[in-house]
Formats: sequence, C-alpha cells, structure tokens
Amino acid sequence: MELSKEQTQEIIARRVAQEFHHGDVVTLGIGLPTKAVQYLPPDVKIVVQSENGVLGVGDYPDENSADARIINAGGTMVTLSEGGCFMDSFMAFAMMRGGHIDITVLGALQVDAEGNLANWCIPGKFTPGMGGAMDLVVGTKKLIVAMEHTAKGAPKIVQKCTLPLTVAHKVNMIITEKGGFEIRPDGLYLTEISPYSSLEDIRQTTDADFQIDIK
Amino acid sequence: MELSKEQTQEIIARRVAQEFHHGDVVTLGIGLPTKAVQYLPPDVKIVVQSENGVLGVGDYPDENSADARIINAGGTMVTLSEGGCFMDSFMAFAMMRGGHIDITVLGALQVDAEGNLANWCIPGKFTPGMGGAMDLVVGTKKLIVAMEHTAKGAPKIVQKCTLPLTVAHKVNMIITEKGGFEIRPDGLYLTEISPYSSLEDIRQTTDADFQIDIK
Amino acid sequence: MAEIISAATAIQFFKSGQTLMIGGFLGCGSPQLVIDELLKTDLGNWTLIANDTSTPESDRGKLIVAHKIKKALVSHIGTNPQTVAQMNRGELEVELIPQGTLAERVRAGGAGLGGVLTPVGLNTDVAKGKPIIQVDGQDFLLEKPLKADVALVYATYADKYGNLSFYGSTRNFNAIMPLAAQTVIAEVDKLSETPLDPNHIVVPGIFIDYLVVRGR
Amino acid sequence: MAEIISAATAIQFFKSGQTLMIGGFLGCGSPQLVIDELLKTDLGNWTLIANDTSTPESDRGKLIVAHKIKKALVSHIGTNPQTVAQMNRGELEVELIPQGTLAERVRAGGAGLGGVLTPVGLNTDVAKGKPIIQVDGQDFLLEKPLKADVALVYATYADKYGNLSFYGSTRNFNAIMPLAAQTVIAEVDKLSETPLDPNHIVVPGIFIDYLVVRGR
Repeated sequence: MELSKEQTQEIIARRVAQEFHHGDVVTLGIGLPTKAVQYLPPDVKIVVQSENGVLGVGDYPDENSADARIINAGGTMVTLSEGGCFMDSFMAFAMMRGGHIDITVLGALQVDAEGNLANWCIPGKFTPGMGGAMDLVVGTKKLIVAMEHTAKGAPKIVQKCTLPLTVAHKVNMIITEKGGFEIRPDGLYLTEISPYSSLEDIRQTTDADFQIDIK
Repeated sequence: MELSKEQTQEIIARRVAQEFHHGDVVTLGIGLPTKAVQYLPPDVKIVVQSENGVLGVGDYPDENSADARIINAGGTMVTLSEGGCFMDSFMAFAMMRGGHIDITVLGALQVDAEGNLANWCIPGKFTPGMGGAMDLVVGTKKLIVAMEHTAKGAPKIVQKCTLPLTVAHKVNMIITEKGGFEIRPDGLYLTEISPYSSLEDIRQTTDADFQIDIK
Repeated sequence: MAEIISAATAIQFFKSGQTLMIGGFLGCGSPQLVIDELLKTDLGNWTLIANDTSTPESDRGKLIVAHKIKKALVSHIGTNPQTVAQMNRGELEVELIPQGTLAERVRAGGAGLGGVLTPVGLNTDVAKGKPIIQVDGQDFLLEKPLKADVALVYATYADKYGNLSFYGSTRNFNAIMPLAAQTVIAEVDKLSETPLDPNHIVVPGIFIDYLVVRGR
Repeated sequence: MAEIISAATAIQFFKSGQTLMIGGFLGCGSPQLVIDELLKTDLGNWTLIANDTSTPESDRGKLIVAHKIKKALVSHIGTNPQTVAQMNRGELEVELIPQGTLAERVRAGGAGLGGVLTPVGLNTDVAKGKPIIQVDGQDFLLEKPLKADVALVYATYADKYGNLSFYGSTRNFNAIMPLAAQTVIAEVDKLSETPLDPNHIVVPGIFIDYLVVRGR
C-alpha cells in the first residue's frame, strides 16, 4: 500500500497522540509534531508550551479572533487555552532546561541507535539554525522523534548520525509511519510494527542495527 | 561642640543628600543612609530601589495607606512613588549587579584607605548576615559609605579593615559628621572638613593615612 | 491544574530531613498557615532555604524557635535572635549567602543551569572554598544551583490552574522558588473564580502542585 | 523618566559599527518604525543580536536585505533566505546560538554575571572552542554574556516613566534586552496617560531611555 504524504503524517501524528497523558506539559516541533494534538482523545487535555512564550497553546483562531500578537514558534497565529499564560523567552527556556516539560516531540533529519538527534543543519545545504531545538531536548523528561521513516527513500534512522547533532544520547523513542522504536541503555529496539509496514520493510529502510521487542 | 546622636545623623544625611542628582537611581542601606532622602532639594527627584523588590520607594504611609504588603528592606511599611513598580528578588539584584544603580549609600563597621568595606559581621559577636549588602555594592556606579566617624570613640576609618569584608576596593567616598573622604587610585584623600570638626580632630579620630585635597 | 487543599492536609507532603524552600522577605509575602500546621507535628530536621529567618514570632522564624531546622541557607538572620543563639551554640548550621546570589542559585536550580558566575563575594569570606572562574580576564565566583524537595510560597492571587500573581513587595523569592522544588505548595490570599489575566501571570500554573487558600 | 521621541529622531542614537540588540520573534513583538528610519540612512556595519533575522520584508529582516548587518548572533535564520545567501557568499558572519542560551547570555550581560553554565549544546558543534566547566561531576558549557550599544525593543504598553508591559506573545526578548544595552529605545503601541499598574510592569522604566509611540 502506497501512503500519501498526508496519510503518512496522519498515521504518525495519531500514534504520537497516544503518548500524551492527561495534564502533560509538552513541547512540539514545528510541522508534523504539532499535528499530534488534533488526535488527542477527548478526555486527555495537555498543556502545549511554545518557546516564543506561550504556555497553553490553543486552537487556531477563526477570522474574528486572529491576533498577530499571539503566535506559536512557527509564526502561525494561535489562541490561548483557558488557564494558559504568556511569558518571556527567558522563562520559556528555563521551563524547558529546568526539567518542567513532560514530553517533547521533534522531527529529525537523522536519529541514531545511540539516541543522538540531528535536526538543524545539513552543512553547505541547509542551515536554518537550531532555534529552540537544542534547549527543547535537554531538560525534557521524554524525547520523542516523530518523522517519516525515510527521506526520498533514504533511511533517517541510522547507526550513527553523520549530520551535526542537536543533542547526544537523549532520544527515548522514535515514531514513524512504519513503526515505533525505543532507545534503551543497550541499544535500539523495534517495539511496534505499523499495519502499513512489516518487519522486512523496516529492516530494508532502517540503516541501524536493532533488536526486536514488540509490545 | 558636642553633637547629639540625632544631630550627628542629620549632618551626615544632609551631606549625603547633596550627592544625588535628579533622576538618579539609588539604593540605601537600612538606618542612616535611608534618612538622606529627607534632605533632598525640592527640584531633585531620585528613584529609590529597595532590594526586597520595590523600585520607587515613596514616603512612609499614614495610618490609612499603611499596607503590610508594601515594605522596604528594613521591614518598614512604605508607599510606592508614582511611576514605581514592584519586582521579584531575582530582578531586584540583576538591577544592582548589572550596573543599573547610580549611587549606593551604606553604613560601615569599618572602611579603609584602599576602599575596602566591612559591614556585615563582627566574628563571634555580631553576625546578622550580609543580606543584600554584598550585591548592593558590586554593580553600583558610585559607592558612598555614610557613617558616624567613630564607634564609642574608636576610629571606623582604618588603614586596613580587620573585620570580614563586604567588598574589596570599591568604596568611592566616605561621609561622616566630621568630613568627607574620597578613595582615589593613589589612596585616601580628605576632601571636606565639616564645620563641626577640624583637621586636628579628624587626624586624631582617623586610623588611616590620608592626603589632603580640600575642595 | 493545581489541587486545592487545606493547610492541615498540606503537611502530608513534608517529611523529616527534607530540604525546604520557603518564600517571603521578613513577614512580607510569607506563607503562614502551613507553617503553623507543621509546628503541630513532630516533623523536623529540615534544611531551610529562604531569604531570612524572619522574627521568632513569625512564619519561618517559628520553625527556628521550634528547633525544626538543622541547617539554614539564608542571607540574613539579624532579625531572629533565636537563629543567632542556636548558631552560636552549634545547634543550627547557618550558611550566609549574599541575597542576590541566593536568588540566582535558586533560579539556576530551577532553570537547569550548572551554577552562577558572580562577582559578588570575591575577596571576601563568601569566596572561601569556592572555585574562581576567569572569563575574559575577570574573576567570578562559581556558586552552585539550589534545589528543594518542597517549596512553600505565598501569592496574593491564584486561579484554579495554579497561576499566581502578586501585590506589592510580596513577590520576592516566591516568584522563583516554584521552579526549583519537586513539590510546590502556594498559600494564597485570594483564589480567583476566573482565570487570571494571562498577560499578568508571574508564576505559570504548571509549577504549582497545591494551593492553600487563606480564610477558608 | 523616559523621553518621548519620534522614530526619525531615534536614529541619532545609532552609529555605524555598533552592536545592536533588537527584540521580536519573527514579526511578533518586533519594533518597526525605527528600523524603517534606519533604512533611510547610510548607517550600517552593525552586529545584530536578535532571536532571528525575521523575513526579508519585515523589521530585522530588512536590515539584512539592505546589507546593514556584518555579523548576526541569532538562533534561527531559516525564514530569511537573504541571510542564508549572504552567509553562504561570506558577506555576513552568522553565529547560530541555541535560543535559550541566547536569552541567558543577554540576561547575564544585563545582570552583571560572568557567563552562563548550560548543558545545552554539549557534544554538538555549539560547544566548539568553548570552555567546559564541571560542577559536581556534570559538564556544562561556559557561554559568555552579551551586551549591546543600543537595544531597540517593542512593548504593547508604556507610561511616561518608561515602564513597559506586553500583550500576548510579544514579550519574547523584549523583556530582557533592555538590561543589557547602553541606550535603550522602546517602540510601543500605546502610551498610557496614567502610570501602568506597578504590579504588572514587566520592564521597569529605569531601563528605558527613549519611547517611540506608534501612530503618532
């Protein structure tokens, strides 16, 4: 079965949403990770922090409530959830680095079997900068990489990252449209195979050694 | 002429008040230094910062306006001047250490010819703690020690402090009821002799070498 | 969402031997109700991190009088003769910390930093035994972060989400201690029925675990 | 007391070659009027400290397009292709700084600290050439304080004393940069006739030298 880009992203976002528990404070990378909140069960309310100084990012505004003074880190206008608040960058990052975030979900260019993550630079080609990504990953209690399994067919889960790192030895979990992995003290484990993939498919599209411990 | 304690303090406070310029942001130690604001010329408005989180300390409140939630660092109820604000301890000390205070006036147990100041501890006898004093002195643009010239007859201006220091090499000026001193790169200078004293009197009650450069 | 509890209930989060941060500058912005409840228990042997030990009749000062503190990390003890007496008798260990350094150390603990590089205390007794780090030819003391098991703070206003704001000079250490403790209890004057204005919140609710509301 | 000036008048406080801090996160909470005036001058050769270089059409981004920046210390340049292009051609030096580290460095500069000890960037390119300080067996990067000649920030509300407060997510770096610059200019949406509520002030007026009021 061939998945469209949209379908692929929805599969990943839906799976990420299952990782959230009621009351969790989470930070979400721009793009795919942000979509996960759309698939939360109705009884699970989470608090989304955005590095630009919003705690309690709410829905996207309609025409009437749109206000350019309330954006998320991607520059998109958002609303504030009831009980949320605004803060400066200094507090926003104290919150992250200080261990006050339960779950962080980020995309990756590469992620490896040791839990290293690269997502801010392809030397000579693409250097948007790390923005808040390096801070987002340091203090969080759980770091999930959510991404498409491959980029133009090339594996993004590798034995050892070759791109400049965002953080070393910190990723706890990888979620793609093909399955789920955990990074444990003794290495990478495949813990889930998606209905849209197979062990064989995952072996072929993953450039890292992994053990298997399907839950 | 024998001065009462009250007269002595008023002489010092009046002289300190002359050091303030319109718009200065100042921090004042508990006790005598705080009294200086009573003697400001009417056209000189200063902003008094109090380390417990008040910028723009105003007059003492009357019975009706007294509020235990607005105090100065001495624990005395105060009011807030128009244009002032409240802040947390973290900001209050950033303001001091960061060089945003124009003048700091503190009392001393000892002050010496090198600009060292001791005002928080007499070992074995008296250890109230430094409170904010060590921070108050570090970033300020001008540090004035305002104190009675002697304590029970013993000189407080000494060649070298023997008590634990509050800060090293930082005092710019000393004001007592007997006169005024400046600490310059090449040592201590007597720059003023009060009408209530004489050079001879100052020599006898000062335990430090000083040069004379009366303004 | 912060849980609203009584002062008597709050004592369950304290254990003997813990490190406690308690907000307040003398009596201003100092939690009181929970301290009065703690005084009724035989809990103690605490390390106290606070601006000062207040007065013998008030808040943190009462904990000193009741001999519940074994060590105090504070900037000032001059207003509580009991602290001085216990220190001189060797019953209470006191680490005197410059007030601004104390604020930075608490915030460093709460913000995941490795310490504070400050010029305050250089060439004084405060520098004894502490590393000096040179940055661009200038010396700075390395002061370590502070953390606590429980922070007990005051706020003037709260909402049910745990968001806090302050009136007057009550803010002091109450604004930073909630970042640096495992469990955070805020004693508040007024619980707002509606959420506090999101533009005026000083302590975001996610830092606050429990609210004790005065006058209830 | 802050002096109220026009955007055109504000340019007198800028000189070529200075280090400038400019507030804002992309276009949100970004000063604009003074930047538009700066674009009319032949001033430039500036070092820019900011969260990002915005977009080519907006605020800080326009300064890049006009080749007025020789060096940028920022956390993100991905939204301004001109920054990337000038960097790749070697016309613009870019130091990419993790955003939280940037915030801490600015605040350290403004608060008289010797630097920041952060775990962020360890074992990455960010750590290259920087001292690593061990505290209790854990490694931290030593990141140096930042200061500027001029800080140009935005605020939603101001009063004549220069006190500032913010609406929404406009606060970002605007709240900390005023501490770290020699001259501080705030561009504000609304100048209040009466003093702002002293309990809700984010940036105390003593940090602000000049106010430029929008719509005047």
